[in-house]
Amino acid sequence: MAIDKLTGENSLAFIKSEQLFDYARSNSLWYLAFGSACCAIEGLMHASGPRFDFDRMGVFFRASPRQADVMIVAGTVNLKLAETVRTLYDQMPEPKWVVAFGACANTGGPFREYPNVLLGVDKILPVDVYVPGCPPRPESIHFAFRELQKKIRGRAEERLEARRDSR
Amino acid sequence: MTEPHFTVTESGLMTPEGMYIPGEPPKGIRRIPKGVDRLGTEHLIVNMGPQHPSTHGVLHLIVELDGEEVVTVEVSIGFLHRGIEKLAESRRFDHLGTLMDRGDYVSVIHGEQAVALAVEKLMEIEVPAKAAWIRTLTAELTRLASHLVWFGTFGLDTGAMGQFLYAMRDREVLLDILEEISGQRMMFNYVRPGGVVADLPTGIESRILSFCDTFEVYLEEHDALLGGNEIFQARVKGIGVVSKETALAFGLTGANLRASGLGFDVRRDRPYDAYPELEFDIPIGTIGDSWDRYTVRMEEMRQSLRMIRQLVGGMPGGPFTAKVPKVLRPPAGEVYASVESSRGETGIHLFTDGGTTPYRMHYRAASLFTCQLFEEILPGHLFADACMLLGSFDIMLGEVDR
Amino acid sequence: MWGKGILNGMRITMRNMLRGPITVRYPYERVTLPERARWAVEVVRDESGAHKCTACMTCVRACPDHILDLQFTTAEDKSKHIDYLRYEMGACMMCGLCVEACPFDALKMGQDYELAKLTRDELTVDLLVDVAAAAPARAKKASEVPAGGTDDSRGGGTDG
Amino acid sequence: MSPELASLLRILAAVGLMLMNGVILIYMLRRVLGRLHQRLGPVHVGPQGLLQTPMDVLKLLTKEDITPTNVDKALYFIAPAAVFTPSLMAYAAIPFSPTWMVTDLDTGLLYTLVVMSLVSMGLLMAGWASANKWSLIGGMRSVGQHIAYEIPLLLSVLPVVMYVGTLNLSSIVEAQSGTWLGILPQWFITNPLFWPAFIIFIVSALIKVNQTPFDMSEAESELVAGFATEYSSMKFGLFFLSEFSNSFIVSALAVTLFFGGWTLPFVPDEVLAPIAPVVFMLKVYVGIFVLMWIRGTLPRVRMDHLMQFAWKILIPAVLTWILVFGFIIKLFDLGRPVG
Repeated sequence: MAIDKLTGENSLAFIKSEQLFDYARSNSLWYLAFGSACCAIEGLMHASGPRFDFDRMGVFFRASPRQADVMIVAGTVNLKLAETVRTLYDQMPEPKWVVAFGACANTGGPFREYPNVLLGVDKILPVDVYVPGCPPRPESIHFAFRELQKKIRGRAEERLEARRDSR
Repeated sequence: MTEPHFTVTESGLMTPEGMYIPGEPPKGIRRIPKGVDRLGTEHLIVNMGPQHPSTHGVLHLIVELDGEEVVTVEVSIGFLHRGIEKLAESRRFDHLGTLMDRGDYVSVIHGEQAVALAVEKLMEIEVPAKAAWIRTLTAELTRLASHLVWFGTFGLDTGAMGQFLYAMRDREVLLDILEEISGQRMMFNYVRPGGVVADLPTGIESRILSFCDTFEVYLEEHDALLGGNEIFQARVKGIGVVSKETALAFGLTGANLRASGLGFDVRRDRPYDAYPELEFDIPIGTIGDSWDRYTVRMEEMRQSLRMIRQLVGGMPGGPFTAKVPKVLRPPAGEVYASVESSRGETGIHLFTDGGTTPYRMHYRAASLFTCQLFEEILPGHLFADACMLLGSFDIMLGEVDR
Repeated sequence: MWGKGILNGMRITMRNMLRGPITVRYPYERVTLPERARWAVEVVRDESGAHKCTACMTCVRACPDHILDLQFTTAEDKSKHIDYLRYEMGACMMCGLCVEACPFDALKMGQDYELAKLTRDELTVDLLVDVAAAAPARAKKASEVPAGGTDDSRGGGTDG
Repeated sequence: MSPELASLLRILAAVGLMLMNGVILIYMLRRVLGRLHQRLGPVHVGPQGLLQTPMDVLKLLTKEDITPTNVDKALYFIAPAAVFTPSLMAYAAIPFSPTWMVTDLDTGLLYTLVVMSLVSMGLLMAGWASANKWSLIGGMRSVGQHIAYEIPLLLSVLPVVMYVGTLNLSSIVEAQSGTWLGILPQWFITNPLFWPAFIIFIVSALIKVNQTPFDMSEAESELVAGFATEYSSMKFGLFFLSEFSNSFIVSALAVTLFFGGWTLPFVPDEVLAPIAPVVFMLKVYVGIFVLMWIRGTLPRVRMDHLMQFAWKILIPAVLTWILVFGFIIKLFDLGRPVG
């Protein structure tokens, strides 16, 4: 019992180490280089280009989903592609996050009246951050990643909060 | 592994298409039966894409490999089909540009220009000189931006990260200029039937000219960095030769056609907007290998720079748009208008019934024709070369699937 | 000679290195957007916070994606009362056609590109709700939640 | 201190050095590549982004470790260790200073080269066990290139061995102390007789470290991530670390064999003795910078070009050169055997 208090899931040591790991995770978000349409040029190519340099924030691309933490869904996802997108998401190791980049990934965008287009990628994946725009600026995806970092770091805060409340 | 689709009989291999004779392709099909070749090794079938770094989007290639050699290729498209042609039937004529922007999403102005030209032809609108010149200027700037994407990803395909990032650096300046002119970095929605949305902002001319001066230096650096590299030359020379006959048979246009030695360019042969008044050369390749496609595109960038200088220098005055009604209502009929986009001839075939929306719109996209070529060209090359070949043809999946 | 091009390439990369980085350190530095930049649609307001929308429906009809939704009720004295002007930011392609169409200049394209949202509901906004007026209420709500350690809006704890 | 304890401490120091090196080199690579491409590289995490790689390592450690369904479980598990261990073992014979080394092997040069060649076995294991076609092609390619370039790499160091008559790395370094006629440092690189050997050594060593232009085995644009495609979490991290450790070893070997190791010209021994490890590390890091510079510039070579270059040009060339070199030092009696 005593040891449980020190190392259990709600112990301070556990939450504090989780906090450290969350800090590490939020600062090393490797994204999966998978863009389907227009947004890939802005969100993946220009955002990692020299002007907006994603690498500054510790974000760089991996071609294999096994090594990625974040999936940026940049571009239209239609019914044929949806299966692939879902497979790629399933292949990523936990913990993983999804950023829906651009109008098409958010809601289907300009093409949502066409029956073949998926009405937002959140129909098949749990999306963490939505970035409106068609396509958004490279800064928009940087801003979205900062929001995502805040969200990741906030998890431990919430647990500390809950722990304080339970006393 | 799927079931082999052949049976072994005493006289050899029986395929559904007939007897397999070693050394010759089976009758009626090009595919060599799976699992059989002269070495007796099993063929490897790899699915390249839709998520693959060198397919530049969501192209899916089913590649059969014998060791590292490509035996057959099956191109599977449609992962980005989003119904641009169908949706166009419910869009007003001056709103068609927003759809065309997202068709070929790297050479954006050309799609808008094609739609505008088609509608103008139908309604017999006379475009003011200034509007035509502004359109041509933005079109050439876009061509540079698009070729830079090709250059960067081509570099990335060969494994050189530097070229890609340097190309992005130069593209940033271009996109800044285009953003200042039109309001967005990529989807400009700037060209409309009758002219353009807004006049050029003040002071943009000097920015364009200073960009031309710096980019001229950078372009030569790019050429020396990638084209001057012996490793790169060894990899592209003599690879992926597209003969004149093949190029014509598959309906190639643009730089891919010109690399094969056929000098067709919409800008010169069916001139539109301000092109008749400009001086420019059309580079032509010799044998149509990857190296020719590379040099032709690099030379096109230099010609674009030359044109941009002429366009900025000789910009006429006057209104930037013709007098057009608020809601366009072209007479019933059909019309075809084409422009030279960065990938070849981009054409718009409009059928109208007198309403405010098209009855049917057909979008002739150059990349779709290039895509068909892969099944013909890739077999016989090494897998590494196949990846580079995809890069050298410069396809854009938004245009292929629409 | 074989290898000359390679050495020349090395020279070029070194020259580029000496040119220095061109990076904009985004959260700390910003690119100034041109005047014509088009981001999310906003409603033009005068000093008192009043908007100019007359519910003429032109923008709703002009939008190629049908993302604007305007509902109004006509009172007995024929005056229009606008219920809402709903705008699906998440589907907007920011083409500016509604702003061009508006005969009363009641709409404009905003210049704020930091539009990332954490939930899908936030992607649909009512343009006519005055954000400035609603701000105090929101600030009050935020003050009830204790501030997080590394959680400040532009730049985390150890950014340098 | 008992000799066993001392050697244990040395081994621990080598392990620590290797891990530190990997972490520092990844950071350095990202900064150097960033600068080469007119970017910044990681700057926001910690002062000047120094905490970036520790964060990456922490993250990789806490990632989910996926074992795909169809993999050969034993091999899949061993492969990262089989890649990581040889590159760790290779640290054993590197002389950081006259006294700083794990062990002063008489066959140090041979040992280092042999141990480094074990890496390719691990890569093949990874490629085969992953049950992924990209991995398989990557593993095959890596074995092909490693076997082809083992031979010129071994042969290219022979002139040095013939000259000094020993395989002991610290003796090779000692043979390079002093100056030629009081002007040039007496490093082998300043002697034109060693230039052909040096060029061949550098080319084959570049191939050993799996870096652009010779990164066919993990060619990102062709094979997704090559042999490491199916690896996640710290298993992938081990591949990553060992790659950088290899580049350190290769650079250290080049410095030892051709750039005089920890020696400096015109510096008396008593001054040099305390700063020798620093001098050595500085030289090695300059070498690594050149590797990164090459990495940021060149496109990738094609596999068959590479193999033809090895078997048709490099091996005949190095054999011829050994013959010519042997005649020259015999005829003019140039050899300076030590010990």
